[in-house]
Parts: sequence; C-alpha cells; structure tokens
Amino acid sequence: MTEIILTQVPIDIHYGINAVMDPAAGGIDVFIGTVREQTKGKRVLRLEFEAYEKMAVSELAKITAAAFAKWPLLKVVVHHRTGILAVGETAVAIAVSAAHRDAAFEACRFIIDTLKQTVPIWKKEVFEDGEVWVAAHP
Amino acid sequence: MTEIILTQVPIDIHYGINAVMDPAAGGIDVFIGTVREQTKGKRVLRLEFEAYEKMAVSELAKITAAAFAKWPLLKVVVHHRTGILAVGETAVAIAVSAAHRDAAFEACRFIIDTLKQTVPIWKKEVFEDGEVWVAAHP
Amino acid sequence: MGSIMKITVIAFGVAREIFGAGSIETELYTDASVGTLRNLLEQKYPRLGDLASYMIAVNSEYAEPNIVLAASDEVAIIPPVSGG
Amino acid sequence: MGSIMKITVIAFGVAREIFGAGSIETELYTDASVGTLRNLLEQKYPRLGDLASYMIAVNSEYAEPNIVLAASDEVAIIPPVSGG
Repeated sequence: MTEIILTQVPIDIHYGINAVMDPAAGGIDVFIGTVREQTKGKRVLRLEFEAYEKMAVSELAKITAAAFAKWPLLKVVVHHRTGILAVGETAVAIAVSAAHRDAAFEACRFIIDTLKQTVPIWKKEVFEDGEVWVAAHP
Repeated sequence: MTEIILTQVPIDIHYGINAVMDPAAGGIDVFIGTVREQTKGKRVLRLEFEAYEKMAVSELAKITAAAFAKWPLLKVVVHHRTGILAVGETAVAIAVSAAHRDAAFEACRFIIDTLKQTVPIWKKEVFEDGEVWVAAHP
Repeated sequence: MGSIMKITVIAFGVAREIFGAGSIETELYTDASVGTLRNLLEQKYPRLGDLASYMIAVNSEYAEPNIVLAASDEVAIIPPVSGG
Repeated sequence: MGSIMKITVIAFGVAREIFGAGSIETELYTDASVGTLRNLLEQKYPRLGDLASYMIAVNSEYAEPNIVLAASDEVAIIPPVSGG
C-alpha cells in the first residue's frame, strides 16, 4: 500500500502512522521534517513551498516504487505540505512499515533523501530582510 | 531534554512526537515497534513484556546520554510498554529531534539497536500451542 | 523543417520569478529539441544561466536535451528542487 | 572469611521461571564474588546453564564475575534481554 498526498492544510502525522500500522509489521519508521526557526544563523519568519503537483506526485510514486523493490515493505505514506508554513510546522511526513526494522529505517531514509533530490517542490525562506529560493543559486 | 517512560498502559505515540517538537528542529525520526501477528511462521496470540524497571530506566538513560554525546540532538523520548500486548499494539516508541535529519535518523537507530542489546526487558511470545521467552535459549 | 510551433513553458520557484509569470509562450521550429529550447530561453532570460542548475520536464518527466518537442507537450522549467 | 551473609537474588523472564519465584535467598561467604554466586546458582538450578547467556546485575549495574558482593546489594539475574 502506498499513499502520496500533497496538501495545503496542516499534515496530520497521526493519520499517516495509523495508515501504515499492520498486523504483519514489527517496525515502523517515521520521518517528520519541520520548519526550523533559523538557517545559517538567520531568523526564519516562514517558509513558502511550491510544487509542480502532478509531477511531484509521479516522482514520489517512482521513489516509493523503488523502495518497495529494494526492501520488503508493508505500507508507505508520504505527505508533503505546500503553501505558507510557520516555524515548527510539519513540511513532510513519511511513514514506512515493515516486518523488520532494518527495512523500515533504510527505506524511510532513502525516501526522504531521494525526495530532496528529484521531487519538483521548491522552498522559499523568508527572512526579516529578504527571501531566498533554497538551493537555486551556487 | 530526555524523557524515559516504562508504562503498563498503551503508548501514546503522539505524545512522544509532540514532546520532541522544537523550533530548532529540522528533522524528527520516530521508531515504533509493534507486535507482529507471526514469528517464524507461527501465529502469535499475544506478547508479555516484563522489565527490571529501575535498571531498565537507568540503562535507557545511559543509551540516550550516549546518543546526546555522539550526535547534536535536541530532544529524545523513549517509551516502552510492559505487560500483555495484543497483535498490532505498540511495544516501543522512540522519538528523536535534531536540527538536521542525519543525526535524528542515526541516533534513533542507535537507541533501538542498543535498547535491544542492553536494556533488561524480556518478551514472551505466546502461541496457540505454547510460549517462549525470546532469545533465552541458543 | 521550417514549420513553426508554439510551446507553452510553465515555470516554478525562482524560474517563475525570472519569467515574471507562471508560464510563457515561445515559438520553435517543429523539430526543436529540449536543448534548443534551453538555448533559446537562456538568451531571452539570461538569469536562467545564473542558476545552480535547472532541468526541463516534458509531460512530467525529466527530459534530456536530445528529446524532440511537440506542440502538445507540457513543458516545465525545473530549477533546483528543495522540498522536504 | 568464614562469616556468612544472606543474599536475595531477584530474577526476571525465563530466570524467574527457572527459580520458580521472583526472588530467592542464598547464603554466601562474606567475600563472595559475582562469579562465586554464578557457580552456586548453576549448581542449584542447572537450567541456568542451558540459557544462551545471562548476566548478573548488582545495584542495577551489569557486574563482572570479579565484583565482590555485600549483603545490602540488590542482586538480579538478567537472562538474554529481548525488549523493543
């Protein structure tokens, strides 16, 4: 089972965890990415996430399919937020269940690492004195 | 911040996650160990967890202190259940927050791996036709 | 050869700001490739060349420069991603 | 030397079942070590020797065989752990 959701409303972490629970599961790993109050010493007022939604969903589906091919997994849920996020809010939540914890940990790590490399979602950091699209410039 | 709890009542995963949330956090990793319906092909009716509570708490405190020494962490919560657990119930929940995800993932993995090696908690698997203390015999 | 097609290019993040719009239209020869489109866009919008990198997606798939475009394609500029 | 002390040994998991109780009392010379206690318990409860391994904890700390015991110590048998 795979569930991929982009949402403009706050992510319900508990929904994702409950969704990957399974009588065959021994281990569940959950990654939650939250908005940090500062980056490189500068105070962050908010983040703005923008997604090419159709392609973001299809790239996420490729990543989760690759994870299922690589590890014996039971269920995977990936939620990514879009729009304006305040400090402390959840930007992404990934929940992975498996019979054994090795697979759950490794697959969850793989999914967030690959998401950050290939999924067309962009983050703008807004500071008191300006804003910057993260990673846009060398 | 470290919180270590052994509990005879169901573990509230959300409590642990909320407790490690932090404005300085960029990544939170959560591990949840749940009771599997079968082990080595045999159907599990229930698990019974027994703890040497005082020492379990002190060994867990050593593990979390070692994790704080090894990685730049913000908050760690470890909850372990004792008593009788049905299939699907949560036996352990570990939540770790850090500024960056590498530390959160690695520390969470370290805590569950070390917990399974050193913390005096014992699990009895109860089957239809008998029961066994896990790992007791070669 | 010689025939002209109109391609709509959608843009996100910093590319949307460089274009000053969520999408632009551009004219290309009908056998134009993704590489041709890149060159054309970089001439028109030199700030694209200042990016750390960027990709072009055709119909929601990352497209190599040799891919040939059709007027019906959904073409998008993908500046460096930063989700998660 | 020669003086006798009573040690209470608490037991968990499979060790509790081997003892048939959550704790037992045993008599040891006052300079007895953890290793001496192990030998004595294995003679009295041969099934302890069938375990994959077991440790002895003294005052909630894993104790090496050379540690000397005192009557006031909290001594526990720790069969192979299986939490998590």
